[in-house]
Amino acid sequence: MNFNGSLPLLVLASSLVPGMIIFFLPESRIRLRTTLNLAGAVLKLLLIGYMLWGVQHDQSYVFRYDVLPGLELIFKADALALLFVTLSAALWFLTTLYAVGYLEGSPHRSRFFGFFSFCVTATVGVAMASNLFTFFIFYELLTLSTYPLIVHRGTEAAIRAGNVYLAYTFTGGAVLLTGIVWLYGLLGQVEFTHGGVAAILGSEHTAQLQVIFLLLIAGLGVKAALVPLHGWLPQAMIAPAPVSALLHAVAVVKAGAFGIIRVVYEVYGIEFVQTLNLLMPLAVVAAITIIWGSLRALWQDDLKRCLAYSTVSQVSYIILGVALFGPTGTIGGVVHLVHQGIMKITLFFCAGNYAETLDVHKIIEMNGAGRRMPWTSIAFSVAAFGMIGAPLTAGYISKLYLSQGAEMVGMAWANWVLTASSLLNAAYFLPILYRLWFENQPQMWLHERIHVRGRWETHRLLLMPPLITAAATLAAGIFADTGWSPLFWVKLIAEVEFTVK
Amino acid sequence: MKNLFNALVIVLFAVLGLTLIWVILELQPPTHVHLSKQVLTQLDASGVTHPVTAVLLNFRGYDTLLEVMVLLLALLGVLAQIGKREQRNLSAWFRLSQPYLQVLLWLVRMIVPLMVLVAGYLLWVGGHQPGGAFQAGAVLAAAGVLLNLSGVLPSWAEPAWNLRTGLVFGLLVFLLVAAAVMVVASPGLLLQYPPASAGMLILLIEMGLTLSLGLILAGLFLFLSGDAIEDEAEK
Amino acid sequence: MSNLVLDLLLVIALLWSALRSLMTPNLFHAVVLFIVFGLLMAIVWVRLHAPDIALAEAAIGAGLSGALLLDTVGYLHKKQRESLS
Amino acid sequence: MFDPIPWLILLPLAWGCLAFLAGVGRGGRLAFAGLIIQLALTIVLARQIAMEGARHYAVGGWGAPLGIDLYVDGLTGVMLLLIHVVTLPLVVYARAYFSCQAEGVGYFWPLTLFLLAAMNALFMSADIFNIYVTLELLSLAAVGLVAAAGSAGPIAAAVRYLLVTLLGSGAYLMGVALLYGTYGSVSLTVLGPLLAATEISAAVFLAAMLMLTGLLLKTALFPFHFWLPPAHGSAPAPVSALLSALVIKASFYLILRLWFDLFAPLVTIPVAQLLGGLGAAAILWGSVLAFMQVRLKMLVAYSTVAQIGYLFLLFPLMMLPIPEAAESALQGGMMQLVAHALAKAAMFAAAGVMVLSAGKDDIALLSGMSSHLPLTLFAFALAGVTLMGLPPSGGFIAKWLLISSAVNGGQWGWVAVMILGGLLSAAYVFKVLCQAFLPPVAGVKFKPVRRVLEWPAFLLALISLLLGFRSGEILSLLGGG
Amino acid sequence: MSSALIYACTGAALFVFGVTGLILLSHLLRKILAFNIMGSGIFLVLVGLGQRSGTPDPIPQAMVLTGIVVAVAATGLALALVRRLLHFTGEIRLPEEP
Repeated sequence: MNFNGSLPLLVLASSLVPGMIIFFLPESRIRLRTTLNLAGAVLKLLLIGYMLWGVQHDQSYVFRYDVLPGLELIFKADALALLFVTLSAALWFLTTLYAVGYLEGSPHRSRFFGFFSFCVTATVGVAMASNLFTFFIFYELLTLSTYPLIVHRGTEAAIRAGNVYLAYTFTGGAVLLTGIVWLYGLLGQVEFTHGGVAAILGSEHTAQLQVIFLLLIAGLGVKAALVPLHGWLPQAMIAPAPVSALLHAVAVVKAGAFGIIRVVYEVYGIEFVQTLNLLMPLAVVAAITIIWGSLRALWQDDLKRCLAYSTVSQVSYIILGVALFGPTGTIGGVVHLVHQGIMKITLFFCAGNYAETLDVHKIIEMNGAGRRMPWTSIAFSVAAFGMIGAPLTAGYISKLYLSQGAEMVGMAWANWVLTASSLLNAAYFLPILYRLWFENQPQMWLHERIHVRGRWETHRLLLMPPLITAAATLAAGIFADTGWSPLFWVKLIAEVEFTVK
Repeated sequence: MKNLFNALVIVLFAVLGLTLIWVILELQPPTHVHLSKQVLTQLDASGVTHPVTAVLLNFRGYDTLLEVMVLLLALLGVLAQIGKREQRNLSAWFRLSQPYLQVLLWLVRMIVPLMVLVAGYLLWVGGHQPGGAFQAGAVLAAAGVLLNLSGVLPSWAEPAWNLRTGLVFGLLVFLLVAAAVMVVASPGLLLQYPPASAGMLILLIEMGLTLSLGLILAGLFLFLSGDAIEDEAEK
Repeated sequence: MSNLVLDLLLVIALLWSALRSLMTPNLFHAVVLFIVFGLLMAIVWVRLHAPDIALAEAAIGAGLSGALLLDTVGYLHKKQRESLS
Repeated sequence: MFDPIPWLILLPLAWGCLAFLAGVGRGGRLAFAGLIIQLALTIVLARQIAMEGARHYAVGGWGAPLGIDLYVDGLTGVMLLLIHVVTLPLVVYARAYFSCQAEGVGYFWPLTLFLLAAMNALFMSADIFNIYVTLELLSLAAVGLVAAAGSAGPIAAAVRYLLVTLLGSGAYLMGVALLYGTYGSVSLTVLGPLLAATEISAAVFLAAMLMLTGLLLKTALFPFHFWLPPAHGSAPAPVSALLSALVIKASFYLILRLWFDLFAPLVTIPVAQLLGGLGAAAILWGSVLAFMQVRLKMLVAYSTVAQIGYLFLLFPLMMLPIPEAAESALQGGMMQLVAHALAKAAMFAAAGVMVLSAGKDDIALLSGMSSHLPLTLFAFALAGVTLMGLPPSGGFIAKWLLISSAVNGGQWGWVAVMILGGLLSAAYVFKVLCQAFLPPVAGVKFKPVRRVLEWPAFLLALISLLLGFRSGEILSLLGGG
Repeated sequence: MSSALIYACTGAALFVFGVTGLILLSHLLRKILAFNIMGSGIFLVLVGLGQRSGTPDPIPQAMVLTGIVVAVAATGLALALVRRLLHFTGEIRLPEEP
């Protein structure tokens, strides 16, 4: 095995190994644990940086291992994988910092960080998986490693949320497995290939392929929280803030969306999906999810729950982009994978800050919090504007491409959906912003936890991550045209997907 | 419901029984393999002249090896049940309170030495006519049971090392012979006795087995019959 | 011919003792019948030219098993008397 | 060339006798040393099989049909490796377990060693009467182990188990008698070709029926499962682990052997479908009952009932006309067997530790276990992953192979059963995990346990989890013989 | 019809008696009796079928010897367990199935 081949494994190991060590560390070894975590995260980022450079210079990073004859484990760091890997590694680094601050002094931290690392490992595995078998392995590992994080607090409510989560994801996993096995039966072992491979099957398989597509999308749609399979997501917000942040921004929902991207582009091939008449239904489901999520978000009084419904809606932008049959729509969708990640993680970081510092959970309790915690609130506002799609933010870029894409393929109704969603986003975010900045703060914050506050408005480890991601939200919007932006990278990917024929 | 189930079972097994009988009556004798002839032709190489003993200790000696292990195993299961109890000769006191047993006692004193002789004889003739370790062991065991019933021999408690040694002695002899043959005479071949010494080896094994089988079979009774006394002692 | 009659008589005795030992209400009788069954089996083995088995059956099947069963019946009766008193 | 076959038979018997000679409660160290030697022998044998293929071994040098033949092939190799790999950690576990709780240690070691001897002999035997003897050896050892715990519950369970298993052996032996009457031989090597070459008489049908029914009874396939949960649930934890992981597999192995080697000419699709249907019923019924249990070890025992069901799905799938589907069904079934053995041993071992620590076998008392015994709970969870068939465990590979076989053959019913079974097993595994994640009930004190008790379960669970990555080797050994 | 065949048929009948008794009787001691009768039945079939032609066949005879020993071993173990159960519960029947 050459060095390039082992790189994907190293990327996996950089979080798996610290996770395993941490799991067995005694609770009191805080410093060692943090060092291990951060070292792993930095190492991962460095490795990914190297691979990003390499992929641009036509290097390939593939690892293969025969589990059984005809059943291969393949990791491949292609452009699309690296997009997701970079996102998750970067956000993992920040979330780890955040979690260290957030969980200071709480019990079972070794367990928490152990599973936290496993979770990222699984996400990276999902990203780099280069066939459905490998993908499925890590997809299920993701479920397993996130469950202990969701029930981490060990309360009745947390356990109940965990059960709901499991019921949804295991069922989804089973459906997905059926689809994958069926597809293997028809196609044999298939690597993800630009432009898809399913088209080689003759027309006598059309009906089967349609059913399989349905199974795959349904299985993936559970994690991607497509309506009506989204029920677990609002429940899961019971988890500690760093977990919610990771779940919503990178790990679980993104794994689902990413899987859909892989299936549509690299298993079936976008054109073949179109000929199977499956693209339109997918677009419709995505549109319904977008609207439904936003509508539900409007009625929530709990901040994290509101954000959760917002996630339901936003993730389907990605699906909608995929379902728009054309490169521009693709760019809009795939880039939103990144953009939504950084924006949503900012929002959850901030929500965690409010909860942890001021014990504010409900939206009506947020009156005047902007004055008390200006930096957090600035970050929150930036991300909220991004969600609405205001210019200069990352969200604007996504929506721009999406609506252009919709227009180019003559799906004008998609534009209406996007507009409506933007309006709805504004309708639930702007009141919050208004409360933050313009309402008077209460005489005193009843449950303020003084001890977490240092020189800053809150613990510095809690403050830094949202500021960084908020800055990234702006940067991704303002410098969208430069060579280092997510958009640039996504354009490369889209080019490959659409010009391969 | 219960009755219905019972009736169903009875009908089912009646049908099974009739089918079995029909099948047995219909069956043609085997035409391809004639094992009993093979036994007779190979008898010379087996070291004994009695066909059943030849099968039991040479041709299918492996079965016998496992079978004596089954016996020991059953005894282990029994021992695991009796728990710890003190060895006390309560038996005689307990049983001799019944006067008619006095007669039995007298009878037993006469008969037991005879039985040991019979066991020895059975063991010896096993090589060339009916008899052998199992029958001899069974007779020994019967002697033990009689002794116990007549109150001469107490029921056994947790076996000490000497009794344990006696119980596994024959089995260990069997294993040792097997291992020795495999190392010395025919390397890597299990239970393949050299024809010249087969008779001697089989007799050796049978002697060991007679002792241990006798003890084990007697033990099944002697260990078990003790728990009546145990209850007595509890009171 | 006399052999056939003997065989049939044996079979009938065998089946009868087996059935009775399973069905008879008195447990002690059942065990005694079982011992009888064992002895009959020993005779059957002789009839089948299997003296080895006949010896073993008489000593082990009827003798030892019988003794074990009888002893257990005694134990059972003792237990039952205890629980009654 | 050194031949490990006879030593694999003699040594465990010798260990058993010596352990008995050593006295009450003794023999743990002997068992450990003996097992290491035997594991080495097994590895040598497996390598020989992999390189030279299957072979016969004539005990006593007579050869079938006069003497007894042994037969080793890939399947034998896999089974032998499996029992030694599973038992070795359990020996360490049992030593620690009985040092905490002396109840049931009495003759545990000789009984266990004889149990191993019986399995070694059984897996290698190619003689249906010899197999009967090994079956009895196995059953009596297992019953003795169950009863060793020595209170009314385990003893009633042991009596039931004993009677059922004797009935099973009886039916089996009747089949042997009929086969001997028909063909004049009890050797599989002789009988197999004879059955294939001659016209099948009614006696052979009846023999097959009796033998299979007897073995099904011992394997505890639904609806013959009634004896299993009390027996496995009330025995001491190391015993439960051995029985659930290995002993029932022995009779399943025999079914497999007889089905393919002996009765191949007379198996029909409806019979296979019937076995599969019973397997499916076992999966669903066992899982549901497992979920409803209030005692942890009973839950694990019912899970065994369910998991056995998967093994029987391979019979209808093997009858598929598509060769690849049939092959992957067999492979999947064997993977399931191996993975379940490892996982179930781990699960019972972990459950035993938790029960020991909680002082009572009750799921409701597990609250707070996640902080008290995280490693044990982790082991339980990992074993659960295998049972659920989630990646990357051996159970996943098994399920993948079985499902792909069923999908390729268009057998959607079996697919649905397997999927549903996986979800149901998730339900009962997570029932335990959820309880353990709850905060401890005030006033409940957990007893501390020795660390050495925690590791064997974890090791076994880890092996079952990582098995998925090495399944290629197992299946190539399986196919090599 | 040779006498061996008669005994083989008797064996079949005894086997059925035994199995039925083992399943239906609830008294444990009777179950043990039934098991022994079942065993004897099987042994008769084994030897009887093997010696249909009238010549003694040592192979099944040796097997039956083995079988008798195994049966007595099982009987001993079963009785030990039954006595223990009796000691604990005072019952000689199994509790109803759970």
